Parts: sequence; structure tokens; C-alpha cells
Amino acid sequence: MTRVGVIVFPGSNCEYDALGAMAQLGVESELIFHSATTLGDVDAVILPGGFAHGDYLRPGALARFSPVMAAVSAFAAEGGAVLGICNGFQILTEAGLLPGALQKNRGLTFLCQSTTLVVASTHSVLTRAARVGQELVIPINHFSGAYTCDDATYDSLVAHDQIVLRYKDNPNGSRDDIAGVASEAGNVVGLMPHPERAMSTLLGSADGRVLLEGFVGLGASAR
Amino acid sequence: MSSAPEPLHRALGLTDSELDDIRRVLSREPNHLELALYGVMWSEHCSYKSSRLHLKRLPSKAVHVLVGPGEGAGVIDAGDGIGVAIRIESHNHPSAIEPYQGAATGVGGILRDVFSMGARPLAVMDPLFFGNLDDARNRWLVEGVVSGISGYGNSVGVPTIGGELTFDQCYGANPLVNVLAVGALPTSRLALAVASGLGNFAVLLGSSTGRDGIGGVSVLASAGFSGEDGAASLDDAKRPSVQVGDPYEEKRLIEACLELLDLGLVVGIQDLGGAGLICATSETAAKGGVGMDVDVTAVPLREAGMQPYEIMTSESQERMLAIITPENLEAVTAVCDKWEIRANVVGHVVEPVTSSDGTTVGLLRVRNGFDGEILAEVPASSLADEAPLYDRPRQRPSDLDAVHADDPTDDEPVGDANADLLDLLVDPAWVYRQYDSQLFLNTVVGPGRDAALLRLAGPGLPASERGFAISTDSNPRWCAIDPRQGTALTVAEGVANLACVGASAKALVNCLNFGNPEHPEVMWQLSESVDGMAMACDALAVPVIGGNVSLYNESGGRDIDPTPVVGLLGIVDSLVSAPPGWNWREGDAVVLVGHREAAGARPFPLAGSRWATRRGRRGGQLASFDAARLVSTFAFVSREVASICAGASGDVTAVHDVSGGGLAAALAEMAAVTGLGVSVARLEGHGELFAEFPGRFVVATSDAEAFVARAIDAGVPVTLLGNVGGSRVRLGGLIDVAVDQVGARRRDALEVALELA
Amino acid sequence: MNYSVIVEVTLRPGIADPEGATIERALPALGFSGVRAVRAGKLFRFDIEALDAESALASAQSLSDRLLSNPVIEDAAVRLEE
Amino acid sequence: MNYSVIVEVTLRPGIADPEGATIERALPALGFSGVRAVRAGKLFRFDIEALDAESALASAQSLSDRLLSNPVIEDAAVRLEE
Ligand SMILES: Nc1ncnc2c1ncn2[C@@H]1O[C@H](COP(=O)(O)OP(=O)(O)O)[C@@H](O)[C@H]1O
Ligand SMILES: [Mg+2]
Repeated sequence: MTRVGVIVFPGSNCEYDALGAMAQLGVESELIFHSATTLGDVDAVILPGGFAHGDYLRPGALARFSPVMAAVSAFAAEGGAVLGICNGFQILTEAGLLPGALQKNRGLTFLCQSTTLVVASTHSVLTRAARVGQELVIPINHFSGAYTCDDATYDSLVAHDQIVLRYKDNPNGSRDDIAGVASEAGNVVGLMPHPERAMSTLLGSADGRVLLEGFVGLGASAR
Repeated sequence: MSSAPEPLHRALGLTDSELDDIRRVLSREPNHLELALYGVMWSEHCSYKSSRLHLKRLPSKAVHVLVGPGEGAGVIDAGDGIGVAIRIESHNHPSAIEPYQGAATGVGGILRDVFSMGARPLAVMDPLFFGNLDDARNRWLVEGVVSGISGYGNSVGVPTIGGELTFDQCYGANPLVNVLAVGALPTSRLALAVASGLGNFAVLLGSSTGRDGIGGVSVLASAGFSGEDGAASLDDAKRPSVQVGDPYEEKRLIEACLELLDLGLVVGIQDLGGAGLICATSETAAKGGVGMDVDVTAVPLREAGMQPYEIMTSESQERMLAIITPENLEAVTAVCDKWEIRANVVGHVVEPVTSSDGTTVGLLRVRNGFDGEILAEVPASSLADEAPLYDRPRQRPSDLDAVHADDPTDDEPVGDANADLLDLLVDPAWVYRQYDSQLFLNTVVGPGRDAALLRLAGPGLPASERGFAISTDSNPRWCAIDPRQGTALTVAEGVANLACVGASAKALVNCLNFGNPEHPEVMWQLSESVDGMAMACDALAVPVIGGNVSLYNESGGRDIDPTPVVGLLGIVDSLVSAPPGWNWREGDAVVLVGHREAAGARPFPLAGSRWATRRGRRGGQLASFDAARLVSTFAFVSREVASICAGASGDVTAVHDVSGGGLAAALAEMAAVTGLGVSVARLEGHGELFAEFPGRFVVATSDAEAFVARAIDAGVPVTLLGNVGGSRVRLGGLIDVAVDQVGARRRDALEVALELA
Repeated sequence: MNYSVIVEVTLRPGIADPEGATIERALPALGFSGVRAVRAGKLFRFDIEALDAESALASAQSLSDRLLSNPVIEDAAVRLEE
Repeated sequence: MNYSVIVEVTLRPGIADPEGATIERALPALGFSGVRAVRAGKLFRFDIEALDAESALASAQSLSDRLLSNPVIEDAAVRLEE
């Protein structure tokens, strides 16, 4: 049985939403405070959305120095499943656990809206239960969500099949419509949209389930 | 120009007779520090000295009211062991000077009111009023205010789930930025702002104290902008009072305070808002009937060389005052360390003194060190509760009869009704897209519909199937014509919005934005408005559990139109399925629910309508508030929708109340969001298209016969209007326009006006 | 003539700077000691067409005051890039 | 000794600058013509304790590279305030 740790930085705000999504999948989960130096006995880690350290300086810039991040890096290096959602994605890029960077949205405003994502690769812990080409309706909620990287990084992302999700209709100016990327091994994933906000039709969409089920190893084709 | 220097008390905003009152309270001359404390505490903003007399007339009692007006926020018992706290406040004047920070700190302030009750903030709403967008300064204000609310609200982690957006020339130099917050708490965690227990400590939590906001909110909010160009005329002396918000500090402060309350570590807690530390210490002491010694040297400062009066009155943001027992200090410090917020003992609760006549008086003493020199010593209650109460002169405006006589209802509908309709449609999505409206996974109906509807759930709350609904409403166009009827109808519109999502109204909060109270016409408007609100709340059985008054909204001597804003809170007992919203389907029948014609002199009054206002017509006679009609119609609609929320299958596919822009706008909005047209055969001319009066709903149903039968059973009149279908909006031979055009115009209107598109 | 201009926008003295304060608080944990009074501001660089340096600076200043800063809380300093 | 340091953080050439581009687009409507190539960056100012100017600059540069800028997209230039 998978046990998921959800990291709480000061300023995180989607940590309870992540716990709620895990509960809906029947998966045990716990909060891990940023000051912790070990992750305990968790099988997977989520860095939730929010504004760690107020997003001051740059989103994720201060959070990546939190004590817990050394443990997250070590966990990722051993192949552990790590998912960064929104601010969590920004933290993972700042920490160098994922390539690239996230810049302010093209329109220079915060955007909270529904988007349609297209699964670009199933070579990741997040997308392994989905189909390439599958469309998922999942909301975004960010100010700095435009994925950016230099050409060499981009070529390498493509070469290693690391672009896992794209926007069908690019809302923020992200390079090549990128919504989510994975590490080369596929065990570390970051995405700007919020799959935990798309877990029930009562709230508008249940399309996030296929992603989070895959992440916790429940999905049909999960390894 | 040389003249005798202004006496200090007047410079502090105190009148000569107020100075005499202070001398009487103290039986001596106040010193400068004491004078400064009275100056801020007796300001209009803090003391409500012009409005308190009138606010007493509002009904505030009901069995489910746990906390009424007077505390940080009102609280109702929502069932299942959950209390819901709600409060609304204005941040008008700060926003006129620095729109981003003014609006941001408004959000911060209202949240502190809510979590000071022990409630976790779950939702924010932002009713906004600006001058016309053809002026670049107004566009700058809109962008700044919206990004300030977005920047603070999103970062602090509370969803903003609705609001209002009104443009009128009367707000040109004096925009209104109101903010409403709702929170929920296990009823066992309810906290009050009381200091008690001799020897207890007052602990200041959160940000350090700087010179920002010295006399800021209280002085700014208690004085009008005198010059032609409004804020630009503010003299430099008032400018440093601009405060900068820190949502990250507030976020940690929320977590720390809720943890302190959960652990039972505090006796009482209050936020620091207008008038800062002096307000929080004197109010908690006065409520507890105790004295308090405050040590100014114990307050952590952000700037060197601050004077005691600056420390006591600074309005630096993100601070709270907790009253704790000394033995809990260590535990309190540990929680604060975890969340990285400052905690400093700045006050001691002390015994009240017994005066010569045997009564006891809690003294607020400002000291230089707890054992040091006493810098000020005044009865706490004289600051907090005993500000002068004014019954300011009131006078019905002399031109009002002429205004009433000038009724646009009989105007010839010159021009093209299609164009009129297209001009009235504005989708505020550009605003609310900038707000996180989904956090906490509660938002079933977000911004953009009639009322927001959220699951009543949150970290630390008992499990519940219930939902809560909120709507903010105002109608300055109506209130300018008739503040009493206008306000009553505004309340009705709020309740109608709740009915659209299946909720019944449980409580109301209000923000009374008015002009200069020293103008008798303004005081008359305020008094009339309060009476109208009281009448509507009595009739609709909604208690008023909190409010805020913002006066001196004027510029260049011209008062704004009376703008009472109401926030309605409703409960849905079972929320397992989303309400129908506006999602009508091809082939549905379209039914008008409620009396087709208005109560009052005119069947289809255009007075105060958007249609008339766009033509520069601002007079006439409003519909009258007919309680019996409204009660039965609202109950029927809310019951119909509530059963869908509870999971029953039914024939109702869409519900929308008829409000701004009238029936034509309601139908066009539904067509715009679904992309499906509508045909209505017969309507009584342009009056029926554009008249505005609450109590009517557009309902789409897949089984008109069954629906009509239920309405008749409930004694609610219904009119079959027509059918959903096709790609055009066709209304009574007067309007015929393509759905695509309706959708595009509505979608782009705001961005075009802001010159962003 | 084309001039290259640099604008520095900083918070006016006395105005709270939560960003600077947050960075300052974080530094010791990152191993940087002895850093104080951190203030965060904005920087803009642009090319402007003008008859001479003086008028380039003047329009840059007016642009900065109107668009790039709010004089109520911020100061904008303009200079030519060397 | 106490040194006052200024750090300018700018986007690396070739990295898109949506903020600069938006400002540039808005200018003509506000009556400013002839402004081009607007780039937005960040500015930090702080006091640093060091033995001499050289080591003050060196620690400021290291702080800037590690924290104040993201080398993936930004450059940081450090100088002493006159
Ligand atoms: N400033 C704003 N912030 C957030 N939401 C807004 C704002 N202004 C309007 N809205 C949302 O847009 C919708 C339409 O508003 P409005 O026309 O005032 O509704 P109604 O006529 O039903 O009262 C509502 O859901 C409202 O909450
Ligand atoms: Mg409505």
C-alpha cells in the first residue's frame, strides 16, 4: 500500500487539497513540515501548490533551501516518485530536480481557469496510467506558469520524451505549450495545472484522477 | 500665508466639544499622547459616531446567531457543529491612492477579522466601484485594485469567489473597494476579543511595527478628498500612511493563531486594524472590564526613533493581539516559532481601579517599560465605547420630488433594442480569472453566476454535507432615487441570488458607503437606507450580524450616490450535486417565475435601470418592496434548486434571477454561456425587456407542465415565455441577435473598455 | 538620437518591504551572515528616441513616474547607460 | 567594514521578457513614442559586512548567483554603491 508524504512549506496552501485527493483514492497520506530532515516511510512525495515563502524573490527560490529538500533530492535520486504541482513544480525547477524555469504568464496576470491538457508522454509516474493523446480537463491557477528553457535543454527534453503534458490552448505563453515535464527517468514530475482540483464532477471535472491514480500506482497500466 | 497654528486637538481631527468631553472624562487636561489616542479612537472610522445611532435599528437577532454585530465578525450556527463567520469592510480611501496595496491590505484586514473569531477563512468577495473607463486613471485603478486583491488573496491562500463590478462617474475620484470574508470553525473554537484574568499577558503577534499607516485608515477614512482631482489633492503629510501588505506573514499568522486556539492557549484574541495597538488593547480591556498596562518599549519596531503615539496608533499590517495566561507563554512561543512569527508580551492585564463613587474603571496605561514612567492613563472604555454619539442633521434632498417626477419609464425607446442589449452585457471574467476561486476543493459554483456556492468543509471542521452560499449586492442607481426602497430591493436581490443556488438566507452583513455625514442630505440617505434594510430584513427574516460604515466618500465636494452593499450568507442543507446554473438545453421551455409586473405605480419601471442610466436618465419611481410576493417566490425557487443539490433528479435545467439589465439581459446571459439561443414570443415592449425589480427568475425546464403545476401548488405565479434553441436570441419581436455576437460582446466588453484587447 | 536608459524603482524610505525582509530572514540559514537592510526593487532598461541626452532623461523620468512606479510609495531614478 | 551593495538581475539575452514586452506595447497609448527594447529586471540593495571591498563584492556575487538570480534564465551584476 502506497503512503504519500505531502510537504508543507510556510506559505504552501494546497497541502490539504492534496491530502483530500489522496483520501479520495483511498491512499494514506501525511503532511511533512519543511523543517524535517527525513521523509519517514513514505513511498511517494507531493510538493503541493501555494506560495512557499510568499513567492518572494522568485517562486520556489527560497523554498528550495528548506531542510526537507535535501531529503527530497536524495529520495528522487534513488528513483522515488516525486510530484510537484504548480508551486511544487516551480520549487523542483529551482532546486534543479527538473530542467527549465517558470516565468510570468504572457498576459502578466494570475490565471485561474479550466484548461484542456493533452497527454504527450506516458513515460512518467504521473502519466503512466493515461494514454498519449488523451485530453484531460484540469484547472490552472498561477501567475508564473510559462515554461521556459534554452534550446539545448528543450532538445534534450524532446529527445528523452520528458514533455509529459501540453496545453491544447496555450493560456500562458509556455514554450511549446508545455504544461508538465518529467525527469529523464520519469520518476520526478512537475506540472502547473492542478490534478487534485479535478477529482470530482461536483467541482467540475474528475479528469485529474487518471493522473493521480497513476502517480500512486493505482492506474490500470501502472507498473 | 501665515495664520495662528491649528490647536493640536483639531489637527488630530477632534472638535472643540470633543476636547471638552475628554477633559470631563479625565477631570484634567489630556497630555499630547492621550490626545492622539482619543484622536484615532474617536475618529469616524473607529467610533461610528455619526452612524451608530441609526445602526441600532437593524434587526440582529435569530436563534441561529451565535455572535451578532460588535465583534470582529458575525457568526451563525450552520449545523453539524460548524459556525460560519462573515464580515465585510471597506478599503476605499487607501485604494484611491495606491490601488494595489490599498486593495491588498483590505483583504488582509478582513481576513484577520474572521480568523480572530477562531474561524478558518474560506472565501473572499470583492464588491468594486469605479469611475468610467474612458478615463486612464480609472483604468489604472481597476487594474491595480484587481491585481492587489489577486496578489494578496491568492498568496494568503483564501479563494476569492465573487464580488461586484460597477462603473459610474460618481466614483471617479473616490473608488469603492469593499471586501467580504467568510470563515468556518468548529463551534467549540469560537474566540472572542476579551481580556480577562488579572496578571494575564497581552501578546503582540506578527509583523513589526513601522510608521506606515500612522492614522492611515482612521484618518483617511474619516476625511474626504477635497480637491478637484481627488486623491491627487491629498497633501503630502497623509501619504506616508500608505501600508504595504505581506500575505506571506498573514498566511503564517493564520496558521499560528488557529493552532493557538486549537490548543486552547489563548483567553481572548483580537486583530489589529484601524488605530492599531491602542484600539486592540483598549477594546479587549473594556470588554473584559479590566485595566491594561502597555509597554511601548516591548513592541518590536521596524524603524528607529518612533514616538509612543506612533507605536500605539500605527496601522502596520499583519498583527494580532492574544490574551494568554503567563503559564502558557512558553507553549505560545513554541507555536509562533514553528510558524516563524514574532510574539512579544506588550501588555499586562491589571485590576480595574475603584473610583470615588464606588464604580470600577479599567485603565489603559501606556508605559515606558512595565515598571517605567506612565505616558498616558485613560479609562479603556472611554476610548473604546464612549466616543461621542452624534445625531447629525438630516434633510431630504430638495430636488428629490423633481427626480421622482422625471421618470424614464415613458421614454420613447429611440434606437435599436439589439444595440441597447449588447451595450448592457459585461462579463466580469477578466476580473475573477485573476483570483484563485477553487482552493480547498469546496467551490461548487464559483464566480460568474448568481451566488457562489461552496461545500461547508475545511481543515479541522467536523464532517458535513452542507453547503454555504454567498452573494454581494448593491444598487446605487436605485438608492440615489430612493435610498429606502432601493436598499430594501437590494436586500431582496441578494436573497434572490442565494435562491438560484438552492440556499436560504441566514444572515446579512452590510457595508454602508456614503458621502460626507456633515451634509444633511447624506445623513438622510443613510438613515433611509438603514430603515429600508431593516424593513427588508424583517420581512425576509434575515438578521444583520455585522457591518461597516464608510463615510466621507466624496470628491470636489460631490458625494457619491448612496452605496449600501449587502453580503448575504445562505445555507444549503445537502450539497451532493451541483445546482443547475444557467445550463439550459435545446428544446427546454423557458418560464418566468414570480410576478411578471412590479408592485407599485409602474408595471415595468425603468427608473434606476441600467438601460435608463446609460441614457443619462437617473430619475423616476422604483418598484415597491412587496414582502409577501418575494417571500413565497424565493422559497419556491430555493426549494426547487435545493432538491437538485440534494441529489434528486428533476426537470429544472437552469435558474437565473432577473437583475441588472432586466429580463433581456438575463436571457442573453444564459444564451451567451451555453451558446444556445432562445425565442420569446410576446413581451410588453422595451419596458418589460429592461425593467429591473427583484422577485423574478428565469427557469428552464424539460417538463413545463410538471414545473408549472408545482409553482401553482406553491402559489407562485409563472409565465411561459418561450423555448431554448437555435442560434439567435429573439425576444418579443424587439430583439433579434445572433448568440455568437451576444457571447463575443459580453466576453470582450471589459477588456475592450480597459483597452487591453 | 537613440539613448539607452536605466530606471531603478525602489520603495520609498519608511515603506515596508516584505520581500526584502523575507530574503533577509532566509539568509542565515543559507550560510550568508552579515547581510542587512535588504531592499528589493525593480529595474527597467529601454531605448528611447530623443533630440539630446537631457530630453531623453526627461521623458524617461516622466514615463517612469507615470507608468513604472507609483510615486506614493516608490522612487524612480533614471540614468543613461554608459 | 560595512559595504552597501547593489545587485541588478536581468533576464539573459534570448529569454523572452513578457513584462518588458507588455510595457512596450502599452506606451504609445499613453503618449510615449519612440521607446523600444524594454527589458524588466530586479534590483536588490543590501549592506554586507566584509574585510574589504573586494571580498564584499565576492560574497555579494556568490549570494546573487546562488539565491538572487536563477542562472537558468537570469544574469546578476554586482556593484558597490557609491
Ligand atoms: N469584482 C468581482 N470579483 C469577483 N467576482 C465578481 C466581481 N464582479 C462580479 N463578479 C461575479 O460575476 C457574477 C455577476 O455579478 P453580478 O452581475 O453582480 O450578479 P447579480 O446580478 O446576480 O448580482 C457574480 O458571480 C459575481 O460574483
Ligand atoms: Mg443574479
